Amino acid sequence: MVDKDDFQCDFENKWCPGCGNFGILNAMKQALADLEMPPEKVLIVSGIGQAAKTPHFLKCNFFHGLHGRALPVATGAKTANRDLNILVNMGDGDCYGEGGNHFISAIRRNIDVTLLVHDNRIYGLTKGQASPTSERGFVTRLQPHGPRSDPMNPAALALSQGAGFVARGYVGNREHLTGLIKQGIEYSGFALIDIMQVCVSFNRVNTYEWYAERVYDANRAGHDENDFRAAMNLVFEDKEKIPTGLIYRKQTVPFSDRLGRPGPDALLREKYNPDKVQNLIDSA
Amino acid sequence: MVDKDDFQCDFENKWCPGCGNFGILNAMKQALADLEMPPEKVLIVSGIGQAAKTPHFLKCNFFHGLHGRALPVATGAKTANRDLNILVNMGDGDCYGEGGNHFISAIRRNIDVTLLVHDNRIYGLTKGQASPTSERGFVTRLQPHGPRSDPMNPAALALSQGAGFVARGYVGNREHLTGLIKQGIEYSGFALIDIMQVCVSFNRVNTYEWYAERVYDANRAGHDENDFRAAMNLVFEDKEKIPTGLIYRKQTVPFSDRLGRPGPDALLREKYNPDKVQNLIDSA
Amino acid sequence: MGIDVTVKIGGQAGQGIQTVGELLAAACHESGLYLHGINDFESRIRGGHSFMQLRISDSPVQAPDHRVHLLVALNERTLDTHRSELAAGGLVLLDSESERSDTSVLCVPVTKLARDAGGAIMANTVAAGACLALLGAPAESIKAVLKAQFLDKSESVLENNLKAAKSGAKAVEGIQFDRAFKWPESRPAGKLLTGARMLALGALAADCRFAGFYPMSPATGIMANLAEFEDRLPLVVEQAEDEIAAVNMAIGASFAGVRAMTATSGGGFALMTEGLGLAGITETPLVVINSQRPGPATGLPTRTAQGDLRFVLHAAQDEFPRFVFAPDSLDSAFEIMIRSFDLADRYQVPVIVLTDQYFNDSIAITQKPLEAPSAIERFVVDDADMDDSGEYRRFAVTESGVSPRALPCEGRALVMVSGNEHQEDGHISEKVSDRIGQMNKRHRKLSGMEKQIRPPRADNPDSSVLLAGWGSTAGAIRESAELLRAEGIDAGAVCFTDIWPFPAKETAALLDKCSRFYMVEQNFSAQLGWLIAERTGRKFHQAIVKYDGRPFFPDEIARRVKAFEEGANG
Amino acid sequence: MGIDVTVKIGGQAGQGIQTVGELLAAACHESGLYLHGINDFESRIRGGHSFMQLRISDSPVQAPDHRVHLLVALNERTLDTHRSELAAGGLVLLDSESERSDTSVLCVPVTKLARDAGGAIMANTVAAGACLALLGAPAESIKAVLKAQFLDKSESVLENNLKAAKSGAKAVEGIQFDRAFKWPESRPAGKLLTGARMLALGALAADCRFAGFYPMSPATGIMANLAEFEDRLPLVVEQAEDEIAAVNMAIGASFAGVRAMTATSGGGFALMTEGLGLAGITETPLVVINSQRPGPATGLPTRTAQGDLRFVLHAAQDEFPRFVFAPDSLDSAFEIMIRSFDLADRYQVPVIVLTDQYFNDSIAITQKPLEAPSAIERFVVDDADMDDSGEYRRFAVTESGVSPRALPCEGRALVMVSGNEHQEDGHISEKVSDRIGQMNKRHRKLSGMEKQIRPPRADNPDSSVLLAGWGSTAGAIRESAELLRAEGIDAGAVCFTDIWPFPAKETAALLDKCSRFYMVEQNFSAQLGWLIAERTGRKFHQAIVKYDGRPFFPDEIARRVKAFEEGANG
Ligand SMILES: Cc1ncc(C[n+]2csc(CCOP(=O)(O)OP(=O)(O)O)c2C)c(N)n1
Ligand SMILES: Cc1ncc(C[n+]2csc(CCOP(=O)(O)OP(=O)(O)O)c2C)c(N)n1
Ligand code: SF4
Ligand code: SF4
Ligand SMILES: [Mg+2]
Ligand SMILES: [Mg+2]
Repeated sequence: MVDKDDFQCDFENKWCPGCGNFGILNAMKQALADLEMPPEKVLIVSGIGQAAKTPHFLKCNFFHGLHGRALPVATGAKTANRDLNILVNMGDGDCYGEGGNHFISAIRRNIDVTLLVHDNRIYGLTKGQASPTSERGFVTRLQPHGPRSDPMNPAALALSQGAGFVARGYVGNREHLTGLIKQGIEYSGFALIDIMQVCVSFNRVNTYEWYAERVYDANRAGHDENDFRAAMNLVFEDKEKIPTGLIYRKQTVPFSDRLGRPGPDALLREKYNPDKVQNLIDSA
Repeated sequence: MVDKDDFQCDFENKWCPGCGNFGILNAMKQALADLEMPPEKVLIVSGIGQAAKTPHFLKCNFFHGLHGRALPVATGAKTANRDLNILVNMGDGDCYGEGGNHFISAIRRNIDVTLLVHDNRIYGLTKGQASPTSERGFVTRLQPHGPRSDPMNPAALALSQGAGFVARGYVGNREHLTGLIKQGIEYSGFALIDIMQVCVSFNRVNTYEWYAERVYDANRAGHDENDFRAAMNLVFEDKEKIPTGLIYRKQTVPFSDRLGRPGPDALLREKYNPDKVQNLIDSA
Repeated sequence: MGIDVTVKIGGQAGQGIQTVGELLAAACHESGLYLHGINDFESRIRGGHSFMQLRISDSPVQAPDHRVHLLVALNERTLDTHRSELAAGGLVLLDSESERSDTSVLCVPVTKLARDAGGAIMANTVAAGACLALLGAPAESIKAVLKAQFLDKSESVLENNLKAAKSGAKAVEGIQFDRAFKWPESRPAGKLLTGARMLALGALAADCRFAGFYPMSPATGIMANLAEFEDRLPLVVEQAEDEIAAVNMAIGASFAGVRAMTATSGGGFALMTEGLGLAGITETPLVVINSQRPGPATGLPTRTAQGDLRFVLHAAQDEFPRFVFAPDSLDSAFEIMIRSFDLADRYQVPVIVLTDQYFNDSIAITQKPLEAPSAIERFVVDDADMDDSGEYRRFAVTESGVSPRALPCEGRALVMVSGNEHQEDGHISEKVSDRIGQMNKRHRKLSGMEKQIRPPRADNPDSSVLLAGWGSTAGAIRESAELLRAEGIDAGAVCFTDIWPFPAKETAALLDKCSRFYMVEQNFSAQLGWLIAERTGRKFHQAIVKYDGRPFFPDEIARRVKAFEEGANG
Repeated sequence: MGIDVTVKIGGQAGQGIQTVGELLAAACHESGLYLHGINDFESRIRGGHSFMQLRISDSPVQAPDHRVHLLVALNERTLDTHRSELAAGGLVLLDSESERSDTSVLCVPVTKLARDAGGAIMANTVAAGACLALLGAPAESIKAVLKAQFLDKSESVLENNLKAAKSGAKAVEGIQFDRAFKWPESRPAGKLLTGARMLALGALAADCRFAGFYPMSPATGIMANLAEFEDRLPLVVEQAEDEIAAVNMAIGASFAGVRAMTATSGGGFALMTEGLGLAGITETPLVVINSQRPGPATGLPTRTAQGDLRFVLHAAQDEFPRFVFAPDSLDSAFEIMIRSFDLADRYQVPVIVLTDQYFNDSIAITQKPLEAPSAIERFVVDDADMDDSGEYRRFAVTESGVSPRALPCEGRALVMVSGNEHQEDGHISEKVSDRIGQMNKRHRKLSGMEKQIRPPRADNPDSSVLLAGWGSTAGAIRESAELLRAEGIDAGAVCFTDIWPFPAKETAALLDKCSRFYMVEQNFSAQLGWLIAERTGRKFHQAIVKYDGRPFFPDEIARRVKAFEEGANG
């Protein structure tokens, strides 16, 4: 039996008190414990930012790489070893800004990882610039009149490119979020969980109160996650109401099954065969 | 009066005989002539690839930059001088592959340029690898079993991120294409024209014949370009029928009007004011 | 010796350490004192440990001192961590409600006093008031500073803060502090600025009109300072989706005709290298600031380094002319920014300005007036300058290597530009003659560019031992040479701001006069030292390198040089 | 002197010039001859002008010859462009239905003959047949080659082609060609391969299992060759969305435990530099091939250059150990690929292999057998190797600088890796002690790495004049030294394959024996020359550089050296 506390780690947490990231961290631990995945069977790949520090704060294997580049690293790792259980933690700037191109490609590859985007609508670690999900008019020191770009719609983008698992969570609803993470991990293929995370230090607009007034559970409100059109409508809903939950799910062929490998063995596990290689070279 | 032939240029065309790019080139010339835009008032920004060579083959000002990076260059140029009429020519690999992140951002900025994507579903200049729009199963030397990624849906992506002008053209319908390009240029904001272009040298699947059997004029078939839901449905239509035409159009605020400049003057045209600068420095 | 006092304020991130430092700095500045302050913080927003270290003097100072005379400890950890740095006669001011037996630790209930004055948030003001009183500052000095600080806040905020400052001062009344001094009553010696702000002001003075950027420490501050002026000048600062976009936007803006820049740090610069080459082959003027921090990769995001010199010299495939500058002081940063935009335009080349976290985040006082140029020369042509605009060739082969630059759609002349190798009119060409013609043309600019290069500044160049370095560490290096001289070692300093094209002749001539020279650099391998070896054949005697992310102290350099010298002579 | 004949086949892109060349090459190869062939083409798919130039010899050849003995002109333009290259007694075979008075131009209606044989598409076969006949090849030689070529095509295709070849041979019957020679009847001397294919085979032999890439000339060929083997080996070749993804995927795959690589050219390498640094600080084994082409930016996409040496040496912010190798022949490419993967694993560092368009696209014949290693050592540990897997520290400080590397999720030991500076267990750290500890640890690897470096190969090292170069140009340099010797100049060659860590001592020792040395490089500034100056203090006498995108000819080097030598002595 795996317990949430098995993920307890001594390394000092460096987030601000009250940061929404704690909620995600806890939900992750709970989800992993519920799924009976012990720390040594979990690999977390992350980018750079406050969100991307997540793996330092729970016991697991991790690769904390470059800003924006977690998804290609995860893709390479999963390709090398399909037995890996990979979670990816990224910030909104990390994933949708610097990493935007990889985000599209991860969807199209249907790489079988669970992507948790800590979407606080701000660049936290670099002290408060607008992020791709910041609304117009969101004033920062660097955007004195707010960003000039319309905000990105990550769920709509994912749906538009054929993603098979699209969910939206909120750090204020821990249990609900835990459930989404579990479903994401269990999903075979690319699972996006865009998580509304609250940055108490730099985002004075999208606060816990702000979300509390807007967030609702779409599935409970009758949304059918199997209905693509309904999902599309949902992600374009009036901004005054923010649907959370499982927006869309369909069966897909994960990247690991697209590799054209002869058997179920991970690439990593195959034996080097000098005779075969020599033969191939000789006849090349 | 501007004539199509005013764009005639002596520089040797380097495309293959029969290449679909000629159709785009001609449509562009016609559109510019129809709009009374002389060569010296046209700036073409392009990436790298066969498509991106376009500006070399008609008379105009041009900046033929890096693979994937035409949109940021165009954004900088337009910001510096809002009086510029900018067309952007890119390949599908160029725009949706290497340049994917800039594509998303150009939509979100609503940068007022007309983007022509020569979408031949292949990397032409590099001799035939799968592109982001190649279908699964599209075999190349580098993709012996076809690409492992699902094809990108550019029009759906543009719609999902709030693009105000989304069109699809086909090189086989020159006049129709010319019309779309004209509307794109006249549109105030970011205009995407995804153009089905035929690569006769490397793409043996998506040929003129192949398209001829599938392409139809959606607007003529009753599609209302003002209807967002209808547009969304259209871009997910069964792949055996390919709708062309103006998929979606709505009024938007172009990037040039988001700069917060005090007057209509281009940044470029303002005079340097040493006293004002000195004052600002002194009081800084 | 005049006034030379170092105050260090330490605590958790989020405790407002910087505010204390800034209040002190402003007070010193107002009184006509000089100062130099460094900022040390972790890559986190709250908690951890950070400090600001302020060196106050009555003559210009350009480096931090390793000895602390007054340690303001906003928590116990600060005391533990920095107590050993205390100079003889030094004092600790600890935020504590209980007393200590240790006489060097002065316990002041800073937070409590703040609460009494109206709110714990004013702990900074209490601490600043106490510090200033200890340093012997006249009571009014803090008033002016607080007034300026709370100009646009309500009356009551100011009043509470004045009260807080006073209570801080009161709490230390009667304490004799060895390092208290008589405060001058002169006017500010110069402007009090961070390096980042100075770089922004330099860009303004150079008529920079477009900045594309992607946030990255320690460069973000430059852009934040620039963005402040967007409404008042023809200037657009645009946050890009990534660094690749940032540099390509700047190139696009420059191509279209406005002066344009970007600023980043090493990792972002890595992503910009392809764009740098594009500026090179398209001969588009471009200014890129690379504010260094320790790497590789994410490294130490909030620390300082000089590890990217060799990288920026050779960044991007193949070869093209570029300038590389590294300011060694606030004044030189202002000048270098103006020169950079000017030279970028004049030679149609990219210019890289190398700074670092230490430079960007430190505060100091300018020594020269900051003068905006009376006019900006743009080095562009239009139809009127041409015999036949139909024959205009953007990349005409010229003797100087510089071709007449017209702007797109600003006349009848067509401006055609390609990042492929091209013929003179800008169309792609694969011909041997065009390739050689254009490569030679581009590289011919180097002879003009070399003439723009200023030789390294040499202090006591006739010394038998020279300490050589570049950029931000110059202040520490020069002071360390002075320290060595004071100890009887015949030492001088040679500090570079203009690094490429490399001033080989002047450097060789300088170095030939000494018996041996040391490289002093904030990187692992002594990168400039090897560049000097490459370009002059002169090999450094020893490298004094530091790569832990913390700035050099003059004393530290002097000690290390001395150890080698004693070894050499003993 | 034995056989040394150069055949050049020129025409438009799309005319199948390469097919002619490949048929000839295969025929020569089958007869036990040696050869070296270069491919010259424009960045377009149809039209324009391109050629293949094949040098045939009975002893190993490693460079093209500047004299053409047989020019196969598939169009008039080829004749006009290359006629001047014809050696004395040389012949032109022109595809033409009309005759010429010029006796050196032999008009053969190649296309017409092909049409007669069954289709214009077989013009290549006709031309090949004619060439072989002119060269005196036995009639059967082409048969075997065609049979192999059309193995999986229908009988009739083969038959038609045999007919076409025969009609080509017939058309030149009776023509006396000065350079015809007696064909040996031995077996293939080695394998006939392009450089690109050899790099792929080297990767296979090294047990490379993952390749991430983004198409870019001239590197694409390496990946195309590798992808061919995907179904037969544990190997995945994945086309990425861009080069940044490509390198990060390779890093991810390597981290997870398989040998991984990427290949690109300069512009793509520029985009990979940040990833290179990530491999550096995370100590993830990584092999990156940078196949150079002229820049800056897009430059000349289908041409050759050696302009990226300095760039790859310093690419990425800050400093970390890396290997840089540059194969100088097919054999060395195979060996270097195996060594690269091995050394990347052994030292947990990135390895950069520098090739270029000339190397990748040329064909030649191997001289050594290509032997797959009997076993692959992976230098990884697992729980069984540890006293306590709970205490495993990925970045443990060791004397060699190499820490035990475990794989993620392959045991109880947690593998924690960060691109930030870190403590031994992999967690982020900003502590001075961790920073210095890890920087020193990483750099300590250099002493082990230096021992793996092979000194440059020296031919006639005791000569008074040495010609130095690196990588693909070695063949031309060595031959040029031979040419100089034949003309009475005491010349030798020093060619580097192992460039970093730089073999300074060996190089200095070698160079100290000569009176002067010349650098021979395909870049503007003689980059290796300056590196030698930096690292050894030895300065080259003159630089023989070529940067027009075309490969060096031995004669060209020899002539230029001779001119300097005559100047020096006259
Ligand atoms: C290439 C590169 N560019 C920029 C940075 C600086 N940087 C670090 S974190 C960050 C953004 C943080 O925002 P986000 O991704 O939303 O994460 P958060 O901190 O809000 O969780 C940036 C721009 C970097 N490390 N690398
Ligand atoms: C950074 C970089 N990567 C790769 C290339 C090589 N390259 C040139 S064109 C091209 C793709 C061409 O395909 P596409 O964009 O679809 O244009 P097309 O030729 O099909 O019109 C590539 C990969 C490059 N020039 N620069
Ligand atoms: S800055 Fe914001 S996102 Fe970062 S740790 Fe603090 S509260 Fe959380
Ligand atoms: S390769 Fe294809 S896209 Fe390129 S010019 Fe030829 S036909 Fe057109
Ligand atoms: Mg964020
Ligand atoms: Mg294409």
